[in-house]
Amino acid sequence: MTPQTLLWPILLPALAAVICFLIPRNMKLLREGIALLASVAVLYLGFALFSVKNLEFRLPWMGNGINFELRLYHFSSFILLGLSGFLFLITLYSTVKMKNDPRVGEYYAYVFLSAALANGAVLADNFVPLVFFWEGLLLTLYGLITIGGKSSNRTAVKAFLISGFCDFCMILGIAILWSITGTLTISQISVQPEGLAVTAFIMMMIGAIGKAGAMPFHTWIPDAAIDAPVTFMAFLPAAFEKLLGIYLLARITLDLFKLEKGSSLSLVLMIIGAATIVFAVMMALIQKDFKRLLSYHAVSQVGYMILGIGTAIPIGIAGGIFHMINHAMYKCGLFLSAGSVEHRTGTTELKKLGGLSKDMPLTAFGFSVCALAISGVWPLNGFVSKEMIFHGALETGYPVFAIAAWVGAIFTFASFLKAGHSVFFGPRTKEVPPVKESPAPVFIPILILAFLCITFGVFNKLPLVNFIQPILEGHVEAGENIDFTAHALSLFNPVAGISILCLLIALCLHFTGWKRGDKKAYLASEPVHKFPVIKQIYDLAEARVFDLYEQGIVFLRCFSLVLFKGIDRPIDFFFEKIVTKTGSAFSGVLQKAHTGHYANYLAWCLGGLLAVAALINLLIK
Amino acid sequence: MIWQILLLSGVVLFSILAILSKDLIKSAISLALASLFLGILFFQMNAPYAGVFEISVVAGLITVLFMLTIALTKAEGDVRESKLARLIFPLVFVAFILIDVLVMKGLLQKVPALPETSESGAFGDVLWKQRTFDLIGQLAIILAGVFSVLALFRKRNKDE
Amino acid sequence: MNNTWFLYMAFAAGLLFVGLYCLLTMKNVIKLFIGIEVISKGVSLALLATGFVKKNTLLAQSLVITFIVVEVSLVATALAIIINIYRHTKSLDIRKLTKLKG
Amino acid sequence: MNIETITLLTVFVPIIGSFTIPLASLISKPVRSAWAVVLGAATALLPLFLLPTAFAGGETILRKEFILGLDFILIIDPLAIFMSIVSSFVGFLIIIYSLGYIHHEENQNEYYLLVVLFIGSMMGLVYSGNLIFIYLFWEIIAVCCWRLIGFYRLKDFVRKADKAFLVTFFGAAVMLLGFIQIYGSTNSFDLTMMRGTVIPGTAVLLILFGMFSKSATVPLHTWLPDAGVAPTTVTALLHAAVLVKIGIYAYARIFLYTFQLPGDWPNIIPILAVISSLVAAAAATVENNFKRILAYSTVSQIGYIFLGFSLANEAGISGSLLFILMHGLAKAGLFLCAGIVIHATHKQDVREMGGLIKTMPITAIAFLFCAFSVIGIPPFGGFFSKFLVIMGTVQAGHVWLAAVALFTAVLTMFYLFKVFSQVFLGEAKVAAPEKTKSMVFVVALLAFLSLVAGIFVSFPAKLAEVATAHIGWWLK
Amino acid sequence: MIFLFIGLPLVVAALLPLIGKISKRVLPDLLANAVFLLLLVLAVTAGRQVISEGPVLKQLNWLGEPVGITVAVDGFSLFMLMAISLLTLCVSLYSIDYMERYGAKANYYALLLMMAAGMNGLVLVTDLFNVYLFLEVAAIASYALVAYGLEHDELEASFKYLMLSVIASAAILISIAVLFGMTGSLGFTAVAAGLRSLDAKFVVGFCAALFIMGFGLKAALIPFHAWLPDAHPSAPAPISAILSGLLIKVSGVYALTRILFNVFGLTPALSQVLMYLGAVSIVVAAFLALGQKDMKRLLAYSSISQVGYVVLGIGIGTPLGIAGGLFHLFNHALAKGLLFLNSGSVQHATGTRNLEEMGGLAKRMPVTAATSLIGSLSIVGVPPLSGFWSKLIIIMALVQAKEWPLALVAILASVLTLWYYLLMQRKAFFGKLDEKWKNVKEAPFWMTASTVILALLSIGVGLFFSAFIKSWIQPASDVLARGIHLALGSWGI
Repeated sequence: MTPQTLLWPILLPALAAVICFLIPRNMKLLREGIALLASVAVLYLGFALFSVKNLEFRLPWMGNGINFELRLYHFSSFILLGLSGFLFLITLYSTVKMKNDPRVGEYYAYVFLSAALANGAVLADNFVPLVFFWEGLLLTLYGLITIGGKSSNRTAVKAFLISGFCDFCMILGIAILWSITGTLTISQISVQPEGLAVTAFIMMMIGAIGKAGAMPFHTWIPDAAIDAPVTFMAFLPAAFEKLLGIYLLARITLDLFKLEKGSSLSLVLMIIGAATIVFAVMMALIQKDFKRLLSYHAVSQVGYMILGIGTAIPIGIAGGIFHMINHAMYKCGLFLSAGSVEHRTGTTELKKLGGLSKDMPLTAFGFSVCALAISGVWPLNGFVSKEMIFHGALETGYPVFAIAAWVGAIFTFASFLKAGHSVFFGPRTKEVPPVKESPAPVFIPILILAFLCITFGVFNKLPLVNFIQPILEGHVEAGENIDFTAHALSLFNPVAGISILCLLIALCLHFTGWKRGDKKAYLASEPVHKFPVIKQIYDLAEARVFDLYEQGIVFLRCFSLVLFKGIDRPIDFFFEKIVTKTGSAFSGVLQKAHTGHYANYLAWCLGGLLAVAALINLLIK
Repeated sequence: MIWQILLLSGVVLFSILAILSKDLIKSAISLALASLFLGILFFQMNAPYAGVFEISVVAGLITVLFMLTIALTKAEGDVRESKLARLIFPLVFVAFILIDVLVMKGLLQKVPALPETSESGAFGDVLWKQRTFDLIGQLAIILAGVFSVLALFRKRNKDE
Repeated sequence: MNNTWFLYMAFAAGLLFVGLYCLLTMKNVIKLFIGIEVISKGVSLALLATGFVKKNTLLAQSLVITFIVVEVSLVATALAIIINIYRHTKSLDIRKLTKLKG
Repeated sequence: MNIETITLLTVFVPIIGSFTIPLASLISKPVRSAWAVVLGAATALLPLFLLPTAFAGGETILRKEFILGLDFILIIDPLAIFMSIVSSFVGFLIIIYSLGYIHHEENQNEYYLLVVLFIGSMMGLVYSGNLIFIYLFWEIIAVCCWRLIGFYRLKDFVRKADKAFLVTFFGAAVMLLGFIQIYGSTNSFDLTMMRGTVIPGTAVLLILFGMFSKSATVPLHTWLPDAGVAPTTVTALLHAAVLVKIGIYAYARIFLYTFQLPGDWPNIIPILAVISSLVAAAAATVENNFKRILAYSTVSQIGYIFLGFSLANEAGISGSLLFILMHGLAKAGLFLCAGIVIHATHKQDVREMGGLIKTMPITAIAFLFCAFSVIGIPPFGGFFSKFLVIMGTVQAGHVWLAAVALFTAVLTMFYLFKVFSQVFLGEAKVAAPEKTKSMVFVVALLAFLSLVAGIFVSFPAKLAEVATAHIGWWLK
Repeated sequence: MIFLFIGLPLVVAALLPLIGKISKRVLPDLLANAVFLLLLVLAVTAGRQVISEGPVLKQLNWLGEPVGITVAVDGFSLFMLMAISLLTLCVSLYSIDYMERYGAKANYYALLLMMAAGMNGLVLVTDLFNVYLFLEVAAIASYALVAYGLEHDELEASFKYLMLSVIASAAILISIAVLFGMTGSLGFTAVAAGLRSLDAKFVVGFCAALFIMGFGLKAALIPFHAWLPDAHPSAPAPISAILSGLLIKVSGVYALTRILFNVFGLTPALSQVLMYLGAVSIVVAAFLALGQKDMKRLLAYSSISQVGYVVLGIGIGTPLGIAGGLFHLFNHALAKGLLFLNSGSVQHATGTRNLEEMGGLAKRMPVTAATSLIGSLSIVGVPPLSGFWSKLIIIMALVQAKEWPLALVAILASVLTLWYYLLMQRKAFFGKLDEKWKNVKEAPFWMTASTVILALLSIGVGLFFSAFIKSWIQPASDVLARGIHLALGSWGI
């Protein structure tokens, strides 16, 4: 394969995007055909490149060490494969789900553009192309959310602003890194996180976790769950952005900076991870909307990955990365099944749904598998990756993080019990008429994902050995164990025990809540919700008090107002008023002196004569 | 010397009279008398032509012009002068004379001068050979004056 | 010699002073012009006296004559203006001539 | 044609040609407009012939000697060529746009005359190699601006035009004093002769004053938002493409290409630039008048360009050069979009607009594209320039300034989206279709070019690199 | 031939009242303009040849014998002659149409010619007393011309002008008397030689103070300026143009410079005083102009301010400064002449000089508006108009002389200048057309033509400043530079 092949994963989807955009509105079939074809082609490319593994492409671009450099190696090829797989599934799904959207042409264009940009970002081996592709995703993010309809613009702007902020932070980090190392080629950089480099690390980290949607940069995701099309949720926040964000985070901690175990930076990452897990899952628990509930989980699960990577321990990192791919699969599957429900019933409110497992068995099956996987039920993939993260967290010597992760696990399961119970099981509701199973393009992706969840769980050696271990090779000290498959599915160790205990607690919680709430599943989380103190916090959270974006906007407005009133207007006042008034004051005084009296004028002349004479006398030496 | 001082005092006195007297006619006449004294002084100073000019033109012609003007503006042309100015004049004048006498000598002593070259020849020669340009200038001045007066007394015909 | 010059110059200065005093304090325009005439006398005295003292009388004399001609012209113009002013304002008060100011 | 001839033609075709426009109007109005377009096109085309020279990186100097060192000197180097291509091209587009925009106004002769003269003077300024001639063209431009700002002749408008003229003239006069101080110490106004000279701090202060006033940098910026009373074409010309770039260009020409800054100045100027950028962005956030927002946005972006140049490193300089191009395209696009909207709705306050994306989709998309470019979102051109400037800032050791600059970028994002939402989205309050084709075409072209300039950034970047190497000859 | 500059206007002026009896309008117009045109051509062509080999001293012969009429032409005088002829020509062209409504054209032209003769004479004479004499010729003619309208304002202005001018003349004469007493002669060279052989610093200082007061009053330097804002606006527009454009410069600046430089030799003390006076005039008058509502009064104050620049430039005493000052003198003559003529056109068309009442006249009087714009910008010092180069040279000279504060004043005052000119432009021309003036028409042909000529000259001199300075300013400033013992031509590169 020639190095130019590396351009294909970028150019091909981009081309497809343009074509999809240009196809006239009424030629739906053609567009869908092309979209599917393109996604298949990309998927093929993904496989092909995955088999190649090592390829580099370099092209001078803008001078100053800014070159267009792409590099394929095991990690990026793995992510690339994941991305193209999701692209294919989403495209397939969209052929049904987005069929009747008036802006479907745009939609496909954005999807393929996102794919192109994401591929580019993954392959980039120079910071400038990386940022170019990375930040370019903002465009498609904005575009895809606005497709959701009228009220979506606010959310779109919110998403844009938050992500933009994170990206700008990353630019700053890159700039600092550049000034430290003098190069922009990623594969050449490896620095100790000291001094200024710490700032660079934190800035780049913000970029990465912001993309992945960790706290506190997550708040647009639940909003988007309401406003944006569900395919978008499955596509960007659930799959693509997680893959990219965690990929970059892993690159940062593994390659660019040597993150030491137990260092303060590692601690920072773990704190962010733990906080994200707990707070997001708490929010997820009380949601009454299916998509919104899922979206909070999308945030919460990022916490696990960050926690895992933040441990800076091989098993933790491996767990984090593994969790990333697992999460992408089951969260994508979950969103797709939510979409499937929405497709048929027209709503995603838990209150209105119920007992759909009979009408939509395949969807229900897919959902169940994914939900169990996300909850970490043995032997699904979630269990494996979470176990690895728990082990890692415990090994750091800070058990508090492991506890936080377990707390997260409890509520994750509880909330999914609630969601599954109220949507697919339990009694039928009146609001929703009887429905049919969704068409094949809808449930096939869900089933594929469910299948993958099972596969990656049961045969966890496959991904762990093939995908994860190569990533860590060369990054751990020699002799350290990087075989993580040993206790992957083992149930008989204390960690696994605690995990299972957590699941049981969750089950208890759910049933208590279900009983308390008149056997209405959607009220199962109410006991937690109504718990004293916690209730107040929830109320505040619902009022978006903890939403940094809202606070940030208020801050921006106030800050602007202060600068405007404090600097800009006074300057203008100076020019408009003070200068003119001073001028006319001077002028007025002088004019007053010109009274028109001859004697007055004559006196000036004589006075002037005396003054001039005196001055000359004074100046003559 | 005494004569000269007397004449000079006369000039100054009549000048003071000219500016202080309430009646414009008297002022004009005082001015003419001052000119007369000055003319005589010019005679004293070996400048007969200047003396003649001073007496005939300034004391004569200009006084006539003043009289004419006063006559033409007589009707209600009385302007109340400030009394204060008149009252404090002697005071100020004396003060000035004192300063004048004290300062002027010092000033003039500072003025160095080239040695005098005694001049010879008639006045006409001087005027003709050296100051011919002044004659042209005088001509121009008179022309200018005539045109000015013509312009100022022309009939203003707005329709023109 | 210097004493003579001093004498004439002192009196010329006196005349100038009287004229200026008139210009500064008097109100009647004709009176003002008389003040100017007084100043002119001072100037012509100074001119001639200088020439006289410096033994240059002939030259000084011609200057004084020219000066007198200028004076006449000036007086004629000025008085013409004064008469015109009187026609317009029916007054000879210089204080009324303050329309132009500022 | 050799290089010298082309350059002379570039400068003098529009300057002399502008005075023939009123003559052309004696034939007929369409002929006059066509003639103006021809002049604009000629000015835009001519510097393109200089591109090979620019890429070669050499410089040619043209000199006509006058007394007192007031020689007429033209420096033809990559920097000048880059700048002249950018300005004349945007100027040309604006002339085309004007065909529709001022079609019904009075005083069109004067308008076209001034616009073409403006562009010509810009060409003159760009190639000038003598401080006094820089000042000369600088002031001709100021006069053109003054007339153009007061184009509608309303009382308040003319007052604001006067304000703009006074403030810029004040700055320029102070700058002239700085030039003369340099003359006092070197006995020369000739930039080519003085390269590498260290100039006194007071001269730097004085000259900076002029640049800041012309480039509308805080604290001499308030005339620019006020100048928004001009026809939109003019504000586009003023704000985006040409006028405010003059100060920056002069900075590059004087402080980078020619002189060395003494003492602490290299550290102070970036701070001033960043403060300017921040304050203006804040003001843009608060404002509600469409054109004033864009004007403040211009001030803010100008801060970036100053920042880039003031860093005196390769990334900063080439970033700023690219910024000139990208901002020229995008901000002109934004203003012209605003022009279409205002022309159609007769409103200026963004709160009174809404939902226009339905009736004017091309304008809306173009606006969005240009906004992306201004914010600095890839693949639009603005990304690269902003990125390079930030890189340069950090490289120069000003991490905090870079952070503030990025914060400004966030603000930019915020207010531009605010405007976009208020004007084009939401409830339609006024229905106003896109009418004139020439206007929409120009706007779409500018938006498209913003995108193309980003995707094929390597071409302008190469030119910027050559120019950077040329003006930054002191960078090893 | 040089005598023609004095003789021709004098003779024609003397004849004009007679001719006026024959033809009221056409002949006076024709004759006066022909005279000025001839003088201009003479000054530009023949005059250059006359002085091609250095300054020329000419004595007139009468019947084969030399008489006491001596004129001298050097670069400085020739430059002034050219300026005088140029502006008087434009003004008299303008008068063809403008003076129709005042009547008595023959008389008017006679006075105008007298004034020109006076100014030409003043420029050519070689003798202190003759300076005074021709000063008075021009002055008396100007008194009458200021009062030419015979309305209250005109008379009041003229009277004050006269009364103050007389004081100036007295001061000048007393100074002449003292110098005469010291050296026993009146000729420039003789007095200069005499002074050089005497140690008379203080007396020269005293005389200089008197001269500065006397000529400064003529030049309307602050604080001797009070008559100017009354007299110049009151005169008919063409006369205002001459007064502001020429008279204050010839009888004020030229005479003062000639005497201070070529008779006294500029000492540092005098130089300082001149610079201070110039700077004070610039600033104070600029502020005064700012508050004016009357268009011509604004222009008059602006004249004071600009003469301040001229004096400031010349006062620096370096060759460059002198050149700048003289160049500014010329540029200001062109531009201020132009502006006063414009104001006349506006008054002719609308009947008012009040800026508040005007508005948007550019719409109806495009040529007047355009030319006035050029004039204003030239005075302000906006390149490439001529005023810019002169101000630039003045400021360059100030900086070279290390006079930093004054350089700053000069620069900032030009901002003030711009300010009030913008006010004038805004209120008069630039803006919405006032309903009142819907039917206003552009000025008649000759008025427009002469303003266009002046505007083109302002632009032309600005564009070809280099050639102009080399051929006109440099010879003139060399003459003055000699007065400060500096080598010829040392000021240029």
